[in-house]
Amino acid sequence: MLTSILSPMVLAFLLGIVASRLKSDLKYPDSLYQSLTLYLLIAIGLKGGYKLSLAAFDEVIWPAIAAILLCCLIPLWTYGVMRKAGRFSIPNAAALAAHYGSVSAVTFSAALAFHESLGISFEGFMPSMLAMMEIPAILIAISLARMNDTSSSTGQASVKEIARELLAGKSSLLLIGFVLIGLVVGKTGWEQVSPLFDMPFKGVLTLFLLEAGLVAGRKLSDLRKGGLLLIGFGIMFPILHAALGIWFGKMAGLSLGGATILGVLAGSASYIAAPAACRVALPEANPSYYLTAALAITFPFNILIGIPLYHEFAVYLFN
Amino acid sequence: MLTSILSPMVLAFLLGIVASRLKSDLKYPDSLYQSLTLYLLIAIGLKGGYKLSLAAFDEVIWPAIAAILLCCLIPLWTYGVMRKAGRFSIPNAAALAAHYGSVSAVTFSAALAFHESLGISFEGFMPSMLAMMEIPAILIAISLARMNDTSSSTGQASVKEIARELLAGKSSLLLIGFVLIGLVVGKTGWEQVSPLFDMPFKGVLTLFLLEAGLVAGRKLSDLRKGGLLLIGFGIMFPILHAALGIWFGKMAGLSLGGATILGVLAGSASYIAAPAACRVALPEANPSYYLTAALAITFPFNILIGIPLYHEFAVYLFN
Amino acid sequence: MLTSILSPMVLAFLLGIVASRLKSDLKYPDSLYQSLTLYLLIAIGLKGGYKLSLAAFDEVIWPAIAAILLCCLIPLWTYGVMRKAGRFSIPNAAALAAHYGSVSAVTFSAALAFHESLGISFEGFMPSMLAMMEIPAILIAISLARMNDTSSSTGQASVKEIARELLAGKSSLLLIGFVLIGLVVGKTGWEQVSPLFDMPFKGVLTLFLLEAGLVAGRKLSDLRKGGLLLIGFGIMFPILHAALGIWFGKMAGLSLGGATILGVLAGSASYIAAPAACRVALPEANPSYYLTAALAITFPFNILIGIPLYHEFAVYLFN
Amino acid sequence: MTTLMLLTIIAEENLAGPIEEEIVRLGAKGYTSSSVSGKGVSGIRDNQWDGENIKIETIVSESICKEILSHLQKKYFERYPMIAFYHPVTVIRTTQFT
Amino acid sequence: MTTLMLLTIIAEENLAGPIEEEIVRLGAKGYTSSSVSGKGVSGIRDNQWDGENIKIETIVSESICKEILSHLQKKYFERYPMIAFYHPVTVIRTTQFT
Amino acid sequence: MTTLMLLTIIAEENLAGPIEEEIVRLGAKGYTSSSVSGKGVSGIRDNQWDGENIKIETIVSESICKEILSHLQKKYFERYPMIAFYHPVTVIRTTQFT
Ligand SMILES: Nc1ncnc2c1ncn2[C@@H]1O[C@H](COP(=O)(O)O)[C@@H](O)[C@H]1O
Ligand SMILES: Nc1ncnc2c1ncn2[C@@H]1O[C@H](COP(=O)(O)O)[C@@H](O)[C@H]1O
Ligand SMILES: Nc1ncnc2c1ncn2[C@@H]1O[C@H](COP(=O)(O)O)[C@@H](O)[C@H]1O
Ligand code: NA
Ligand code: NA
Ligand code: NA
Repeated sequence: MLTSILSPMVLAFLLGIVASRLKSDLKYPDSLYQSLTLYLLIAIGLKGGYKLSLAAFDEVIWPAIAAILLCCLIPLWTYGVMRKAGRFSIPNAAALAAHYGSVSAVTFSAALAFHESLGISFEGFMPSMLAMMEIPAILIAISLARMNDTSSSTGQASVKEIARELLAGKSSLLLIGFVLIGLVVGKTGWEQVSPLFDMPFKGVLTLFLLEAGLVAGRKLSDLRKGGLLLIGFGIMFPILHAALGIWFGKMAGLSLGGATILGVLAGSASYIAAPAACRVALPEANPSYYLTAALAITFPFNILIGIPLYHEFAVYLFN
Repeated sequence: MLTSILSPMVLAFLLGIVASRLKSDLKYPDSLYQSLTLYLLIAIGLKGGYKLSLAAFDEVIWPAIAAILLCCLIPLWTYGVMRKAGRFSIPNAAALAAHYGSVSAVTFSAALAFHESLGISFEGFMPSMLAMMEIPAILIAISLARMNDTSSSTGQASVKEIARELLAGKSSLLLIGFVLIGLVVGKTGWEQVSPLFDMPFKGVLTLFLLEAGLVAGRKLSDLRKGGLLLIGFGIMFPILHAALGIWFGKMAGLSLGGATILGVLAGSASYIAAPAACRVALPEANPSYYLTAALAITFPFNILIGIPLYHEFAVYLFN
Repeated sequence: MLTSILSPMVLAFLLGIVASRLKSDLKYPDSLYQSLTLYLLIAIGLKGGYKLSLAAFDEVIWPAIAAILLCCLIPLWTYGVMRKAGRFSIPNAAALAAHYGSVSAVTFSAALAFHESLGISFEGFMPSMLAMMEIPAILIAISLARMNDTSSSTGQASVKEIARELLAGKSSLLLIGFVLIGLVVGKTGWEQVSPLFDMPFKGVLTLFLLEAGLVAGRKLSDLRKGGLLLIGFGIMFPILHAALGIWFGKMAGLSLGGATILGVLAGSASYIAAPAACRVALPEANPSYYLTAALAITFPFNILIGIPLYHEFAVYLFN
Repeated sequence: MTTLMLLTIIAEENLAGPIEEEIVRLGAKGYTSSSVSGKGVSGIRDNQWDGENIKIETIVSESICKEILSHLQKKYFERYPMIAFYHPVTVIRTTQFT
Repeated sequence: MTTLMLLTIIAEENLAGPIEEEIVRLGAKGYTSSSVSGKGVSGIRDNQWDGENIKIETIVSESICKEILSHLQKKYFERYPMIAFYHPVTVIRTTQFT
Repeated sequence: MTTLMLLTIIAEENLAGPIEEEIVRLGAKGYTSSSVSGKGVSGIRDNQWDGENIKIETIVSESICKEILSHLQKKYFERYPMIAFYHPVTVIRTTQFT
């Protein structure tokens, strides 16, 4: 267990938090951040597609249905809870629903690394679940805001327009595009590019997490604004969603490892696609809420405590 | 044959075109584009130089003469045809001649990958041909414009000045510089850096081609401006030049693979060195012509159809 | 010997100098430079920490004391000599003391590569010496300037503030942080990230040295301003400091290789942490002096002549 | 030499595409854009997570300047982090701008 | 529409943090920053080794503008590579700036 | 405090070197440059393939401003994608600029 927490990835994230608390001048150039993001999305997509090409259709179909169900239900219930229990405004509740309904590619990768280092096998096609789960929840959350907010002025983009934008948006385009490419190129193709997209993957993840830690560290100061409520939600939601995800995964016939990873996906909160979409479609929502919750609470919780916890839960459920 | 088209490189190019037609917000930061270019030029140069160090002088000399001849003849005849048949203005005809006379490092790399995946051997020193063929045609084309355009005002850079600038220009400097470094360092040196410059090469090429596809996709809208004529030239020239290149290659004693690659070089159009040179030396030339022709017509044609076609032609010629 | 000079790293540095003398337009985007720096610091730190985790405490303690001693003594004496013999102003003398007292990660890496290519073994924990030696000399030099410059106006940062800033500064934070991470993660952790941080290391160093050469080449024009004196100091100091370092290293029980590398550290001049610190804390110091000395004189001297020379001296001392 | 207005718009980076399109539609002959970071009433905007800003500058006649401003005010000002301001500049060739 | 001052400061990049903090402390409601390179009396500043510059722009009232300038002059001007200048601009919503 | 001219030149990025050299030769004491993208009569310039733009700003006296402009007009304006404009700004220390 400790080996997984004491991985270079997790420690780099902690170092990033420390650096930002020390007010270090360490800063990634924007284009490095963007390049790392491109790399991770392409690498996850390609490997997922390649592994998917090795799987049989009826192995994949039930997990896929489970994944889609999860990311349609989570934003609905999250929105409701945030409005009622959290007393958040419509845009804020919708933005939080978008973040918790969507998924985090980096948390996902940390879960893969966790399983690999403990030697627990899982279905190779899981990255294609990640690709499917990124967009729907964001669309649903934005539609919820549109339907409930009658005061909203003219000139707003229609949900259809937003759907088009999200699907053509860089993260889903890269994920879906490279899953397809991975599917098509087969073993020969995969081996041509795996020295770039597979072998150094965990190293790149380490670099990315250092930067994530830097931003999360800065967001810690915003925790007060959100208050205890936000901290509570930011820990409770991932636990509930992960449990749900593991249960769905088991029902869909996934292995112990696969179900845990589906749980991690359900329990993770997006911070690449969702914040960008919310800035444009829900500009009235306050980034101090959704970014702080997703990046400074849920993300470290999942990385440090969540993943091992979900694994324990899965072991319990599968026995 | 299909394996070569269905490579991650080619598919990434197509994905880039699709993304740009969908008006995706996918965009490479400028510095990533520049870094990828630096990497490709250094990697091609180093490997070419290292392989050249393993070759005997009289193996190399005739192919080198053939390469130089090709890139002196092509701009002359291209310029003439563009002026007469194409009715292009002097600067436009010269810019097109510069692009088609010079060579494309990425098309070259795609040809190498094609041969490797089909298991066809070729001379290892071919990258040094690439290095030799990049500059001369650009100089010749610019001189043609200078000689024919008597109206040109004072204050223009002299051809000599431009020659100096092109030779000190980043692409030829890196190519020539690293061919020399590769020549000198030998096996020990090469093995120190091959984990960066050799193994991930095709992966980096995939990244570069995704970006090339994004730009080519945008240029497709300019196709109309150039009209059918430009499309015709953009397909006819590479076929003719490639056939000529393969024939020259055979005469110079190259193997089937080597001759095909020389053909690909002859048939390819530059889009790193030539556009930059033309923007400065031939600012009156219209980028919608030369960039569209080189990047949106000739480049995809070569990648998708040209390379396999030239291979067939070479097989025919060598039997 | 020649193999070490004819390495891709050293030749890339020379190519950079040539390119800048030819006024080439070759230029690294800022963010590539920053990314390469990040990479080198992280990679050096991680590997050093991992290797340190394999070493016994009493193996390390004496070399560590030797290293700290060296970087406290060097700035004191360098400052004195620069003031007296060099007649430099207080800020200039202090800035030069900061640069020569601190260390160069790239010179260090070149020394490692030299030893590896000659098959000479050295202590794996040497990178942790690098991490320890980066900051103290800069602090001492800045304090010297503060103590001696009574005219300095109000509003200046206190030395304590500067100490905090330097320790939280990106280079020491990354070096120290990743030494600790390397210490903790052990073999499993190290192997997860070594495909990114170990295997391509020399290739990345080659890229970095090309850029260093570009800047060094431009600084060569400033040599005249500094004059013969600066050239003399820029060669004499590294030789003296390296000899001292090798001697200290031998006394501390290091092997031939380890002592040589400690000598190289002592003899090297910083050009990542020190220039940035001096620009802020000693703005009256003239970069044409300290950058020219460190980058255009001492650095190439160490890379081309120094390292082999120090090796010879160590062989002599150890027999 | 004529005097025209240099209108500067600083806004959420994701609005770059639409705003550029709209100012051209409203009569601007060109524009110049660059990435900037900043801070304002809606907080800090200096990293890719919180989002950064785009600065769009366009040289236009005073009347087009006002039209663009009133368009921006209606469509974006209330909802997005954004500022706009203008001042007169002297240009050489008027033909390039109007 | 009101007229305020657009104050531009170009300085050594490492001073970005302190200067941004100080202009806000002196009354600016926001600022916009970008990386620039340049050349001046203290030489060329166009690479990471010699250091580059930051350009900080802030829209403020004339009185705050002068206060910021006198602060910068006291604290930095003599010692660091740096320039500052200002000119009037017309803004739409005064409330965002003062 | 004195009033000088802030001259802004936006041009094809490859002209940065020559233009910077020439404005210094014509009397500018310094300049500040940054990478920008844009669109004008010669089309879009927002990627490395089509080329991008450089924005060069220099603070000079009115007479030097006019000299630089007439030089640019003769040497570059007809042939290259390029614009230039200027407006007065107030600076603190005149010595740094003239
Ligand atoms: N007073 C100001 N001076 C300069 N730039 C400003 C100012 N206020 C806001 N900005 C810029 O406009 C962006 C959006 O402003 P706001 O809507 O106030 O958050 C900020 O991120 C800054 O880049
Ligand atoms: N006359 C000028 N016009 C525009 N920018 C200038 C001028 N002088 C100096 N600068 C900028 O201010 C920075 C510092 O100037 P200096 O203190 O003169 O070295 C330079 O690196 C330039 O970016
Ligand atoms: N009206 C304008 N406003 C602002 N920038 C412009 C304008 N027109 C042109 N530019 C800039 O100047 C560059 C060259 O303009 P042009 O020569 O018109 O293509 C463009 O790429 C823009 O960056
Ligand atoms: Na989720
Ligand atoms: Na060609
Ligand atoms: Na030293």
